[in-house]
Amino acid sequence: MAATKSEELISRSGLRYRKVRDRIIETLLLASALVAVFTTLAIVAILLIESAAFFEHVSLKEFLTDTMWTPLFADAHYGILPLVAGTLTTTMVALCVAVPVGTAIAIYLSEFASHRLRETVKPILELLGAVPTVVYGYFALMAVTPLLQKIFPELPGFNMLSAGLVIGLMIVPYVASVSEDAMRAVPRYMREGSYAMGATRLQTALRVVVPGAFSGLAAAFILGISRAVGETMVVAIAAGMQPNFTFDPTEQAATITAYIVQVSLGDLPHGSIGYQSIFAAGLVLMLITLFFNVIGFSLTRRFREAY
Amino acid sequence: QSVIKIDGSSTVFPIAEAVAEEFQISKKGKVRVTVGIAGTGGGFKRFCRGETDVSNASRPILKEEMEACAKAGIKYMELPVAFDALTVVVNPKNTWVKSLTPADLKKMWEPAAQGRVTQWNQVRSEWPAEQLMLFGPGADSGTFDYFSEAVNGKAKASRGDYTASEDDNVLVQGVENNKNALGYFGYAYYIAHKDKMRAVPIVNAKGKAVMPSIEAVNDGSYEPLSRPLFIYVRDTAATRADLKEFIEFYLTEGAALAKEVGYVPLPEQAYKVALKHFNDRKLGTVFGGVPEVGVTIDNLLAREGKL
Amino acid sequence: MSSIPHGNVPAYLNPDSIRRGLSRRKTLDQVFVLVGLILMLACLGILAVLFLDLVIDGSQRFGWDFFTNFPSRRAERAGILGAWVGTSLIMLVTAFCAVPVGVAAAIYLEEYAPKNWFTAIIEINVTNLAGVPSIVYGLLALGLFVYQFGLGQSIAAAGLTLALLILPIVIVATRESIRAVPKSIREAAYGLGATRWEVTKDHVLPYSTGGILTGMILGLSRAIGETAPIITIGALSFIAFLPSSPFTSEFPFISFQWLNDPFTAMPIQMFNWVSRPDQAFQANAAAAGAILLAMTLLMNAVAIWIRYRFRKKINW
Amino acid sequence: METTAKPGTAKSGGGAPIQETALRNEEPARSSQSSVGPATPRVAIAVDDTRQARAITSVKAQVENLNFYYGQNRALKNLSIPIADKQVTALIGPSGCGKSTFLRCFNRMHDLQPDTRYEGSITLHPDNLNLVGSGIDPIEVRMRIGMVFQKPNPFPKTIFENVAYGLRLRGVRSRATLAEEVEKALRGAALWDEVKDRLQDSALALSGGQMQRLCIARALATKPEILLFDEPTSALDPIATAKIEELISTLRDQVTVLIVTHNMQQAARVSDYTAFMYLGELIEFDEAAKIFTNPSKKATEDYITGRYG
Amino acid sequence: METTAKPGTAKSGGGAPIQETALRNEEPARSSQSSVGPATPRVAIAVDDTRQARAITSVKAQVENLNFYYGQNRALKNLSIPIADKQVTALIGPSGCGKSTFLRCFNRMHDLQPDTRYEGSITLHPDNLNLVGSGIDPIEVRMRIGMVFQKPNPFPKTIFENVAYGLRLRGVRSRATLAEEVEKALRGAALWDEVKDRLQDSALALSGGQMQRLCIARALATKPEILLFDEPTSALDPIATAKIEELISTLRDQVTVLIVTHNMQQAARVSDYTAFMYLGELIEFDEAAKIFTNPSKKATEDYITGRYG
Ligand SMILES: Nc1ncnc2c1ncn2[C@@H]1O[C@H](COP(=O)(O)OP(=O)(O)OP(=O)(O)O)[C@@H](O)[C@H]1O
Ligand SMILES: Nc1ncnc2c1ncn2[C@@H]1O[C@H](COP(=O)(O)OP(=O)(O)OP(=O)(O)O)[C@@H](O)[C@H]1O
Ligand SMILES: [Mg+2]
Ligand SMILES: [Mg+2]
Ligand SMILES: O=P([O-])([O-])[O-]
Repeated sequence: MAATKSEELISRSGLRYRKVRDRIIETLLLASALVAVFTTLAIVAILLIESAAFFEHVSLKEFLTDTMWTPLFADAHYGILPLVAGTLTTTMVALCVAVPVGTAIAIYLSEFASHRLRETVKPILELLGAVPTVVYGYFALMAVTPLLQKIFPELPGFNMLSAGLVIGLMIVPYVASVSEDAMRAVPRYMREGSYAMGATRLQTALRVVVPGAFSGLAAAFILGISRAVGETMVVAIAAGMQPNFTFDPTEQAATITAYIVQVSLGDLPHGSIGYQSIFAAGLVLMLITLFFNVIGFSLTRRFREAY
Repeated sequence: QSVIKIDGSSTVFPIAEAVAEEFQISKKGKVRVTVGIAGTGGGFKRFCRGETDVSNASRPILKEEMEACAKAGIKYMELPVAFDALTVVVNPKNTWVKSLTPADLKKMWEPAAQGRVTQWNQVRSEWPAEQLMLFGPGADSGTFDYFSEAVNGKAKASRGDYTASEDDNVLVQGVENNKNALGYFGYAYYIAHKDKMRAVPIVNAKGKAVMPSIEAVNDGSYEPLSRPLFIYVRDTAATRADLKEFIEFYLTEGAALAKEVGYVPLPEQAYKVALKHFNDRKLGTVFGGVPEVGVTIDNLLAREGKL
Repeated sequence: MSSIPHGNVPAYLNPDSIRRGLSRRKTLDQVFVLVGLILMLACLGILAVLFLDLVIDGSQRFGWDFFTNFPSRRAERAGILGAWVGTSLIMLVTAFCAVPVGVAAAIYLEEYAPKNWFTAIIEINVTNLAGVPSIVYGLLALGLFVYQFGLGQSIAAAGLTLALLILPIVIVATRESIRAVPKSIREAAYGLGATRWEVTKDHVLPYSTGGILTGMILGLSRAIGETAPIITIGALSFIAFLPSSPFTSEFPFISFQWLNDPFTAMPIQMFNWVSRPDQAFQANAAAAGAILLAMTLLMNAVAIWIRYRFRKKINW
Repeated sequence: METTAKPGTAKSGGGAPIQETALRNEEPARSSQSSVGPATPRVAIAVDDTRQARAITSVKAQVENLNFYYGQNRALKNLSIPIADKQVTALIGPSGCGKSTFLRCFNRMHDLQPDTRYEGSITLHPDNLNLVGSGIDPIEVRMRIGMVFQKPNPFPKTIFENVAYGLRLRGVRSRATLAEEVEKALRGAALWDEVKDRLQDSALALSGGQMQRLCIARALATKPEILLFDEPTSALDPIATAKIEELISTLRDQVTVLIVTHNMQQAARVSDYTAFMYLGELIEFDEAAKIFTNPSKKATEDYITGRYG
Repeated sequence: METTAKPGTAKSGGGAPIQETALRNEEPARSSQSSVGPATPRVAIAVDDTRQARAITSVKAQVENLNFYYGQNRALKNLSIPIADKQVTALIGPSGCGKSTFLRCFNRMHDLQPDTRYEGSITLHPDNLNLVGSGIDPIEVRMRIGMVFQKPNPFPKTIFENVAYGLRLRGVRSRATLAEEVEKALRGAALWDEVKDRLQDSALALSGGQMQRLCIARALATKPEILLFDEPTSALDPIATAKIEELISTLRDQVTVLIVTHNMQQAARVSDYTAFMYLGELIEFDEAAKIFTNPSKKATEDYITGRYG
C-alpha cells in the first residue's frame, strides 16, 4: 500500500521539470560566480594592455632604477622608486601603529574581556574601519598634522607621518579582528590545558595562545600591510602629491595611489604616456598588494586548518 | 533636459562656477550646467573629442589642439572673459624673498633644475640654506603652460619634481602650511587667501618690482605674468537655445562675477565685441596657435577688433 | 614522597614561594588588562573625537538648507542636495547589481560548486578581489566603463564600479551566513527528495537572510564612502542640479535617463570642500563629513542590529 | 502487494543461512533471474522472536556486494544483507564501523558529497530498482525512502509546514489534502494530540523528543517505502527515548524500518533482525533474538558484552 | 604523612552508610569539628576488591553538600563524597549527569566561565583548604591539582617544553632542574623510553595515545596532590586505552586520582571507589567491587546493565 501511494506521489514529469529548472538555475548561478573571474581578468587585461604601451616608451630598467618620477614634464623620468618609497614609508608608519595596538586589543578581547564586552566592543571597533577614508583624510590634514606640528615645528603641512598614523588607526580594527579570529581558533582545550597547570591569563595568552595562533597573527599583519599599501584618499589629502624619493616620514611624498588620483583629477587623453603611466603605476600597486594578499591568505588558511 | 558641459582651466573655474551658479538660479534649475577642472589642456582634449560644450582656458588654444579639433570636425568661438595676474606666493614666515626676477624664477623652475636646485641659497646665495619646496599647477594646466613659456621660454618646459596639482586649492594649502614653500597660481586664489600667504613682487622688463593687482594688470606694468582668460564655445551653441542663453548671460554678467571672484574684468567694450562675435558666429582664434607672453588688455582688444 | 610539599621540597613547590610568584604574575595580568583597556578605549575615543570634531567644525552649517541647497561658490550658501541624491542613486545601482550577483555567486560556491580546480579558481579569485585596492577598481572603470563601454562620467559607471568593488564583500558575507545553516537542515530536505534549488530556496536562503542583509548593508556602507574610484572616472566637478527624475508623466512613467546623467556624491563633495583653502568651506567639509560618517555608522548599526536579531531568532 | 512466504518454510533457515543466502546471490543478475522470480525473491528467514512471533515475510531490499568509497577510503566492504519487508532491521557496531555510511547508501545521501563511489547493488523490491545504480536519480530514490537523523532537525518553520514540506515538493497544493495528510502523519508519529492546537507554532519550540517525532511525521507524510533511522534517540532523554522506541514498534505495520543504534539494549528491544558490523564489514546478521542471546561469532559476543567499543 | 585507618574498621561501613555519613555531615563546620579530627577524618570505607585487597586509607578531600550552578541551572545537587587518598575514584553516569562539571570543581575550571557559582565545600586535606571557597585563588588551587582532558591537548611546542611548562610557570629557570624533572615526569607517565631521543620534536607529531601520556607527564611534573581525568581514553584506540589504564593503576602510589568515564568496564577495571551520578545527584557511592557486582540502588543496576544511557 505504501508503495502504491508513493508511486502516485512521484510524478515523473514533475520530477523532470524540477530537475531541468535546477539545471537552468545552476547555470545562472555559475554565470554570477564567473562575474568575479571576469572582473579579475578585466583588471589584469586593462592594466597589462596599458602598461604594455607604457613599456614601449620606457625601459623596464629605467622604470625600476630611476629615482625620479616626472612622467608629465619636460624632463620626463619614469622611475617608480619614489612612489614605491612613499608607499612603503606610509605603510611602515601605519604598521607601527596598527601592529602593536591591534595585537594588544586582540589579546585583550580574546583572552581577558568578558563575552559581553567582546560582543559589544568588536562591532564598535569595526566602525573605526568603516569610516569613509575621505573623512580620515580630513582628520589627518586638519587635526593630526597641526597636532604633530606642535611637537615637531619643522613638520611640513603635507607629510607622510600624519597620513601613516591615520592609516594605522584605520587598519587597527582590521588587524585586531583577524588576530582575534586567529586566537579564537586556538581551541578551548588548549587554553584549559594551560589554566589547569596554574597559568594566569597573560601567561596563557603569551605562551600558548599567541604561539598557537602565530600564522594567523602573521596573516593579520600582512593583510594589514596590503590594506595600507592600497589606501588612497588619506595619502592623497594629507601626504602631499610630490614624488619624492625618501624614506623619511616627516617629509611630504606621493604614494602610488596618490599619483593615480592626482592624475585622475586632470584629464589625460587615452593613449598619452601620462594616461598609460597611471596604469603602469596601478600594475605595480596591484602586484605589491597581490603579493601580500597571497601570503596573507595562505597563512589564514593555515591557521584555519591547524585546528 | 540637456546639460551644458564645461571643463578646462582651474584658473577660470571660479568665474565659470559663479556664472553657472547664477545662471542656474536665474533659470530656476531648468538648465543644467557642469563645470570641471581638468586644466586648460585637459579641457581642450575633452572639448576636441566633443565631450564638452564650453572649454575654459587660461591661455589661447595651441596648434596641436586646433588640429585635434579640426580632425574631429569641431569648430569653436574664442571669447575672452577676464584678465589674470599669475601670482607667485610664499609663506608669510618667509622673510627673505623681497622680489623675484624672471631669471630667479627660471633658476627655480627650468627643467635643468630638476633634482638639482633644492635649496633657497642655490637661487640667490644670500638666501638661507633651507629646502626649497615648490608648488605649482600640473601638466594639464594652462597656467603651467603660460608660466613655463613666460619664465623658461618654452611652454610645458618645467622641472617635474614639485608638488603638481590640477587643483589649485592643494597648492594654496601647500604654501600656507610650509615655511619654505613657493608656489604660483591664478590671482583669484591668492586674493581669497591673502592673509595666509604673501605675494612676491615680480621685476618687470623695466626693472621695476610690481605686486600683482588689478591696477597693475590694467596699466600693463605687471608683466610678464599677466594674461587673458578665455572660454571656447562650440559653434553648435548658436543652435542650442539654452547654451546661447548661457553665453549671453556669461558675457553680460561675467564682468561683475569675475571681479567678485578676484579677477580683472575686461573693459565693457570687450564683452560687447565678444557678444557680437558670438552672435555673428565668428569662428577660430586670434592667436595663431603659438604661445605668446605679455599680451596686454589693449593688445587683446586690438586683436579682437580685427576679427 | 609527600603530596603536600614542606621543608626539603624544591623552592618552586614551596607554597610560600608559589604564592609570592603568583602575586607577581597576577600583577602583570592586571597591568596588561589596563594596557588593553586603555588602547581599546583610546581607539573608541578617537572615533568619538573624530565625529565630535566634525560635528563641531560643521555645526554652523547644519540646517535644512544644507540638505536642500546645491553647491555654491559661497560657503554659507553651499549645500549637499546634489551629493546626497547622487549618492543615493549610485547606491541604488550598486545594490541592484552587486546583491543579486553576489548572492547568486555565493550560492553557487556553497551549494552547487563541485570541488575541482575550476571552482578553486573562482574561490581564490573572490578572496583576491577582496584585497584589491579600490583605486585599481577605479582604473578598471576608467579603462572599461568610461572608455570601452562609453558610459562616460555617469551614475551608471559609478554604480557599476562600486558594485564590482563590493561584490567580494557580499559574496563572502553571504557564504558565511549560508554556511551557518546546519548541514542537518539540508540533509533533512534532501532526504525528503528536494532538488538543490528547492533546498536553497526553501531553506538555505530564508534561514540566512539575516547574514545576507548584513553583508549587503556592510558592502553598501563601504561603497558609500569610497572616493578614489569615483575620482578616477572623473567625477570631480561643479554640479548644481539633480539627475533626471526616474518618474515621468508620460508612458511608461519610468525613465532610466538618470543612469546616464553626470553626478556628484557625498565623499566627492567633501573632498572638493576639504581641498578648498577658504576656511569657510572647511565647515562645509566637516558638516558633509559628519553626515557621511553618520550615514555609515547608521548603516553599520543597522547591520549589527539585523545580525543580532536573526541570531536571536534562529538559534541552531 | 507483496507475496508473503508460506508459514511452513519458517523454520527452514536460521541466522547463519540467511547470510549465506545473501552471499551466494553475489551477482545481482543471477539473483534476479533465480527460480524464485524477480519481483520478490523469498528467502528463508525464520523469525523466532521471544517478544512476538512474526510470520516469514518477503524481502523489501536486497543489498549485494555493496562497497562504498570515500575517495580512496573503502568504508563498506562487500556487504550483503537482505532487508525484510515491514520489519525492523537494526545495525550495531563500534563507532566508525560504517553503520551510518551503510544507512546513507539507501537514500543516496552520499551523492551530496563529492568524490564518493558505490559498488554493488541495493535492489529495491518489488520493482527491482537498484538504488545505488548509476542510472538512477538520487532524488527519485529519496522520494521513496525516508530518513530520520541523529539530531532532530526540524526546519525553522511551523509544525504544519514541516510535515507538509515533502508533499509540497511533490506538487501538492490543495489545502485540504495537505491538512488531511499532515494530520495523518502526525497521528502516525503519535504527536497529533500534543500539537494539534499549535500547528502554526514554530517547530523549534518543541521539546527534543517532540522534535524527533515531528521529523518522523515529516518522513511519514510522503509514505516512504523504507524509513531509515540513524541513532534517532541518542540525543534524547530516557522518557523521550521510550516513546520513540514504542513508535518504531508500531511503524512496523506500515513501513520497512532500518535503524542504526549504539545502544545494544535498544537494538534488542526494537529490532526483528540485527546486523553487527565491524571496520566496514558485516560480521554477523541474524534475528535479533539470536544475536543477543546466542551470537555465533566471538567478535559479536565481545562487543555485546562490552568488552570493547 | 597520612594517618592510615586501622584495618579493623574496614568492614564496618559499606556502600549506603558511607553516603549517609556524607549526608549527615552537611555543615562543613560541624564536619571538621567532628570527633575524627580535622586534619584527616577517617571514614569507614571497606575495600573488598576482587582484584587486589586494599587497606583502609585516609581521605584526601571531602566533598560536602556541593551545589554548582551554570547561571540559573543547578547542575550539581547536594553532592557529598569522600575522596580516598592515593586511590582511584571513578565517576560514572549517563551523558549530561554532571560528571565533568563535578570534576572541574576540584580545580576551579568553572571560574573561567562567567556566571557560574559554587555552594558547599570541597575540603582538601591535610591543610583543610576549601577548594571552592570564595577566598581561595583558583590559580593556587590549580597549581596543586592536575588535570588530564578528554581530548589530548599538548601545546604546539616541543615535547620537552610541554612537560616543562608547569615548572616554568612556577619560575624554574635552571636547565638542569628542568631536565631532571622532565625526565622524572616522562618516566612516571611511561613515555620516557619512547620520546627520550626526540624531546625537541613537536608534541603534535606524537600519536594520540602518546599525546595523552604526554599530557599526564605534563600534569605529573608539578607534583599535583590530586590528578583529575575526564574521559581520558574516549578519543583513543583500544591499545592506547589499555596503556593509559595501566598507567593510572600505577599512579595510585603517588597521587590521588579522580576519573570520569563513560565506559563501565573501564571504571570497574581501574577504580577503587565508584560514584554513580544521575541528573546532577549522587545516586550511589561505594567500593567499585560492590557497585559493579551488587549495587544497592535499582537505578545504578539499570544503568550498569545498559537499561538506559
Ligand atoms: N564524510 C566522510 N568523508 C570521509 N570519510 C568518512 C566520512 N564519513 C565517515 N567517514 C569514515 O568512514 C568510516 C565509517 O564512518 P561512519 O560514520 O559510517 O561510522 P558509524 O559506524 O556511523 O560511527 P558512529 O557510531 O560514530 O556514528 C569511518 O572510518 C569514518 O572516518
Ligand atoms: N558550559 C556550560 N554552560 C551551561 N551548562 C552546561 C555547561 N556545561 C555543561 N552544562 C550542563 O550541565 C549539565 C552537566 O553537564 P556535564 O558536561 O557535566 O555532563 P557529563 O556528565 O560530563 O556528560 P558527558 O558524559 O556528555 O560528558 C548538562 O545538563 C549540561 O547541559
Ligand atoms: Mg554514525
Ligand atoms: Mg563530560
Ligand atoms: O587650470 P589652468 O588654468 O592652469 O589651466
